[in-house]
Amino acid sequence: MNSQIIFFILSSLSLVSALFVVFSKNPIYSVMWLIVCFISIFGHYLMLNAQFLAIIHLIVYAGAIMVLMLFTVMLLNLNKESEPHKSPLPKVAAIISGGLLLLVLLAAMHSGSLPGYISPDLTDTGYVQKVGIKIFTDFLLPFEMTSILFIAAMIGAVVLAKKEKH
Amino acid sequence: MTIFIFKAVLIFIIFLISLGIAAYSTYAERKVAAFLQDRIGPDRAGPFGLLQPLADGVKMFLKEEIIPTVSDKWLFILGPCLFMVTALMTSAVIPWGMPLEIGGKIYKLQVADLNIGILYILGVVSLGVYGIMIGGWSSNNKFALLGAIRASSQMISYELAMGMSVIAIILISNGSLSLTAIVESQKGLNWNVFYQPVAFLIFIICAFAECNRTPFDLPESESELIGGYHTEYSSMKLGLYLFAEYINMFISSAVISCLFFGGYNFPGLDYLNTVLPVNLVSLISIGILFVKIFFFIFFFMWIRWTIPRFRYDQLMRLGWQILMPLSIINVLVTGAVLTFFNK
Amino acid sequence: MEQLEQHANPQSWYLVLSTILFSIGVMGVLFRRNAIIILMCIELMLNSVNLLLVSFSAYSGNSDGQVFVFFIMVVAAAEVAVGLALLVSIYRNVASTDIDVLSKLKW
Amino acid sequence: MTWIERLYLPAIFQGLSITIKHLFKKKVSLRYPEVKRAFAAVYRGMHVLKRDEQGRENCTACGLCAVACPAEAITMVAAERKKGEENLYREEKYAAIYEINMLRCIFCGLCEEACPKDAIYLTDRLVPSEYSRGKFVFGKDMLVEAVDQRIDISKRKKVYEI
Amino acid sequence: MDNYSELINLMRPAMLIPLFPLLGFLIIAFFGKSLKHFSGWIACLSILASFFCSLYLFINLSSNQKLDFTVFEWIRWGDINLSFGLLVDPLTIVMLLVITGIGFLIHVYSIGYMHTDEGFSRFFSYLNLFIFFMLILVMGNSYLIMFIGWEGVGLCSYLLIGFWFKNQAFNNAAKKAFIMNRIGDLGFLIGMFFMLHYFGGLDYNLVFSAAQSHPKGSTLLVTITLLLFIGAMGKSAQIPLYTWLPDAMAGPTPVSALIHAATMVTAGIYMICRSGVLFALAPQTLEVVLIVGVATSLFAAIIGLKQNDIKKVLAYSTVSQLGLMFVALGLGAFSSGMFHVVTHAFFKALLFLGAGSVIHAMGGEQDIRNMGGLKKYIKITYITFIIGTLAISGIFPFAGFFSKDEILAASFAEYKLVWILMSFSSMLTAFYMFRLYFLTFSNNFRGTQDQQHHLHESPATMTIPLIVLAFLSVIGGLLGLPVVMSHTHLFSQYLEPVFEVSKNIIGAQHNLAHRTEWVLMGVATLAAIASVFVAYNLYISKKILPEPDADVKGFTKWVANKFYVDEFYNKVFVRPVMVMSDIFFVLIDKLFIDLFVNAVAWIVGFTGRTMRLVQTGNTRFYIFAMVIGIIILLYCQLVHPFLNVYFN
Repeated sequence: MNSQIIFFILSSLSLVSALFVVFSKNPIYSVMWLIVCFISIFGHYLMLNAQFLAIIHLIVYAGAIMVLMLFTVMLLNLNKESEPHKSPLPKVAAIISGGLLLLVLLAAMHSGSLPGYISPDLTDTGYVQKVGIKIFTDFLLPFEMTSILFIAAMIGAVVLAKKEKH
Repeated sequence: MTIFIFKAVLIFIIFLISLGIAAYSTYAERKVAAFLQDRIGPDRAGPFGLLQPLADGVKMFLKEEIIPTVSDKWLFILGPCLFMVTALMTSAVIPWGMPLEIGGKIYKLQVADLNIGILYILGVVSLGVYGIMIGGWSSNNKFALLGAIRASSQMISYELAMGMSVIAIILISNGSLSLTAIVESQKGLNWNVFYQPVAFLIFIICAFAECNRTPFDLPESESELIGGYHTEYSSMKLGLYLFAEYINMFISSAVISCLFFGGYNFPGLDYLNTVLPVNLVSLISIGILFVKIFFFIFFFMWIRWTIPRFRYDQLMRLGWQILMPLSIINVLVTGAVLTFFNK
Repeated sequence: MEQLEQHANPQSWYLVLSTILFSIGVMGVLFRRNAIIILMCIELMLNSVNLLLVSFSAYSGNSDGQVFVFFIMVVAAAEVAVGLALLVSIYRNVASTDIDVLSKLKW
Repeated sequence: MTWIERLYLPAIFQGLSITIKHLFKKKVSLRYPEVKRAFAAVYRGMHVLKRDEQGRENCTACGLCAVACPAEAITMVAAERKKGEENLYREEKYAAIYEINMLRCIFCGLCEEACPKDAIYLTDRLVPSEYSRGKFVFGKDMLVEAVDQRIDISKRKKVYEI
Repeated sequence: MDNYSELINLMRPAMLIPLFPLLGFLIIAFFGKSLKHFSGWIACLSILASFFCSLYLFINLSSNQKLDFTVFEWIRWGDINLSFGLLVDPLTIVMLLVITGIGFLIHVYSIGYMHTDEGFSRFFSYLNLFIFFMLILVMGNSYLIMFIGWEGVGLCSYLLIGFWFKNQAFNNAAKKAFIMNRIGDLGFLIGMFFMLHYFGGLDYNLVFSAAQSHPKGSTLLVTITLLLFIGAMGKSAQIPLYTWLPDAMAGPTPVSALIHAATMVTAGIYMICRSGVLFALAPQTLEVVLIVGVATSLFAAIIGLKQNDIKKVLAYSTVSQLGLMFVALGLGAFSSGMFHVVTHAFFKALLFLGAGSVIHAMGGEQDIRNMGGLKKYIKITYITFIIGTLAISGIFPFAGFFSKDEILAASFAEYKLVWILMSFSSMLTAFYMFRLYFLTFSNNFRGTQDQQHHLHESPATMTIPLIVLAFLSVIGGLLGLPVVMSHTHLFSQYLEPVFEVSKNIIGAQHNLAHRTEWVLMGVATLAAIASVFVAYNLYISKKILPEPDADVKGFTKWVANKFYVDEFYNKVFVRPVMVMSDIFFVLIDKLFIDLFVNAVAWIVGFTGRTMRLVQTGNTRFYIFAMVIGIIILLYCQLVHPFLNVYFN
């Protein structure tokens, strides 16, 4: 029962914070709520015994990506939505289509064979050794590719963000 | 259930010790500064001024609580809280000593023995940026924002080299990420610092930067930015910021002791283990760890009152162009040496 | 956290949770006009997928799913770095991150 | 710079050794209220307006001190001595109001030099601290020495006599 | 496979052989700009390393062993499995030694020759690439790998002929070589398809064992071998595909020496030797080879008589010698053919390099009418050149004598007529070579004052390879002393295991009596000396000079203009194709295809113009459309059971 309670607390936290990400007026608040959401997902990962991934998630998302987001929002000074009021039609359409997608996906799951009450196989799947061995044997090539992707992205970001000299 | 009670008590004690050490660090800082400058330092409140932290605390509490009207109130309050929380959270994975034996049961002196202990520390440290950024931004003050941005970019930059230097340590301590395992692998005088001096150097430099201590205290450099990110803060919220910095210093000293100086290990521990009762040995080991921690706290202060502050570009160059490559080379060399000589 | 107790949450809960998170992300992309928030909503969607993969990995006792998540994180980080750099340079030109303003895609 | 010097580490260790040496040096601090540092003979502190042996004020409001003052800190209003005030003022003219703005005063001692009547002296007393700026304009109540509490200025006089 | 582990140890050096030039190529290609003249030495070193590896293999691999292994799996579909594998046997080793050895010498020579050229490192990168492909060609263990090298050397040849790409004529020569080779390659390729289809693979082992199950002379085998021979004709410049080789002299002289004399053009010979089993099973094809070889040899020799460009003479002599080699192959004397390949590589490389040295001394002048009397000025070149000339003329005891004699003896044993024709061809060769030699080195200098002033001996990097090659040209024949002179024929004994199967298929060869052989040798030597004497009489005693191009008349004009073969090809092949393409352009392209294409374009344009209205430029609209699309798709695919049927 304990784990169910934790699950519901974490899930409601992540859902509520995700909603706040979308509906907060102030971008800074959106960023903060997204961080909360990520931390709740961190909790989910721990629940699923993926400790290594949980920490990596924390370091990468909360520690790096969101700092970058916050940084940009602060630098661009987007503290208030200074956009003029526009027609609410797109927003209504957004909500409707989001809801439709949810319905379709849930319906698809329902019609398909959902994994039922399988008890989780809480072995050492999430341990560093296991994941590391996977990465450096079966997934070595993708791993190297991602490193290339990464360096390309880094160079690209530097080039893009650098001020052009006139 | 007793394990939970024990853990709760342990957490509480660590909390108190952290606060206490942070409080006395402020006192020690002033004392050390004074001594290094041929002065005496605070000595009025209590014998040798030992009650000075208390007086400072009281003063902080009694100061007027100011929240700027143009600031974002919630974030303004959230900032110091976050900073304090992240500072305290790090202490969860540090092994404080040999296990205690109470009522025939063995209790580890560690809140949580995660098998990813070091990563946990890095992760929590990376969260520490938020406290500073939020506080600095929500103050709605140019100096505070500049301080916050400096702090965040500095912390992100140095975190990388820090992580890389830790990898070398993981390599030589049987590939375990758990702090207990790392400490256990340094029995006797088999300390990592002797095998990994370069990693130690990188780590300690990065620790200075992560704690925003001189010579890396650009985020709060009073001569340029008044107070940096906490320019607008006053009263106990300022107190929290200052306090949390000292807690950070304490924790990073503890981490350095555990990673590089054998934690609670000292030569002769095994011998004592055979002669003395378990709990006494445990207490001695705790004492040893704290001696090391105090040395590093002193070292932090010593450095602060010796070396002047970097310029911002120098800081970035040091982080990216020197420490980063150096730590990567260190990892490569360590790996190569391990591969060629251990097989 | 030393050893999590065996829990019996059905995996369908994770499926539903990540589906809802994904839908919220999609809705956010459509709802907001600020490009940074759109980026954030994309991150949200990626994370819902990550959660799903991790749950599959945990329930099937195979680490592959976690490796995928690892790669997704790399891609996400790269995406954010480039995306934000783009946004900053766009902001320099048009002083806005409103994607309705960015109609230069029109020929 | 050589390669070793470029590392900066030797320099850092050198700096650290210097500071650690100071840890063990004799401290120079004094515990102030209990232990005080002796003033120099020529220390120029708060002013005093002197009286003569019979308790009469020396000042005749000639205004030379105000003229000499580079910071223009001294203002005075002269008045004529009335009958029956001979025991108060030494000569026919005296300063009815004599004010020194202590925030402007630079304690240069020119007023002392300018005074022909040995009326004003700078002493080794410290200017007391106040809470408002207005209170730093010291009037005669603060400056003139009390009859029963003469302030010893012999050291300074001696200096001039040489 | 007697000593398995020992062979395993040889795999690594075998793999290293092609890798060194590749490495050299990559280094020079990427860092050539910064390496400057250092790149020449890198190129040399890489070839030298390959040479030593080849030597190592030569020493460690006895002649009845062979190394055949797969480096990596490459293509696999169905039952067909094409892997990248290497084969090292005596035949390969002979080629390897020739390629890397002579290649190294020519690399060294090039350092001196190309010293002032602005494309110095580009040149060496091409050379290294060429060596790499050539090594792949000879080391492959299947026709596919050979074809990779085959095409690769073709590419390098193209690049190097057009090395001075600012000159349009040179570019045209390069294109001509490339296209001519393509015609041959098409034959090769189709042959490969046949093999793939009927034998189920391209590995030599597989093909040869499969071919032996077919009857001797069956249509299939004849077809395949003819197609392969077309490929060989293209690469080895045989009639009718020979015209590219003289034009290929547009490239730098070391290229002519390496590619168009010593190595690449012998690829055709190598290929036929390698597929000896196939050819032996198709006697009809061997006859075709013989006829083509004889015709080419004679034809090119006749043209060579009247050429005045020093390199053109050598080029036609190369064609002629290649024809001689094909004659050997056509007679089924594979090892004799290979022997001539080796000796020819020595002396022809020497002659080309000597010609290069002459051109170098003359400051770029190539017309022998403007030379003369050079022996006073360039001693080393002169001496080495005369050695080369003697060798090619087949005068005892130089290298050419032995190899030529072997082929002549073989032809005498089989067809007397061929023997007569080939002897005549040899005489012609001796004649025009001495003509070249006399006109170039004897008498007085006929060039301008400037040129005379400029005359100088080449640097050591150029002369040392000349000396080494001259030495080889002298002693090269000792590799294959005929049986009449010594106990064993070293060369053919070494190669014997390779050609064992094909020998058995062809059947017993006619063996000549020793006396007959001595007589044949005597006749050949006398004939050669007679032609030398005629040449001496004409060009030294009578001091006849070739007349200027305008004064040439009659049959000589035909010869001087190479029998108008190029013009003939232009008229017969190129012109009709052009006319046809004009007709097709007007009739089919303009009327039919354009209409169709334009209609499609218009429809696309119309749709585009219409659809453009959807392109609002508003990012949010796009995202919205995308999401809606996804919803619909998911609905159809996953949820709606009725639509599900149709989508699946």
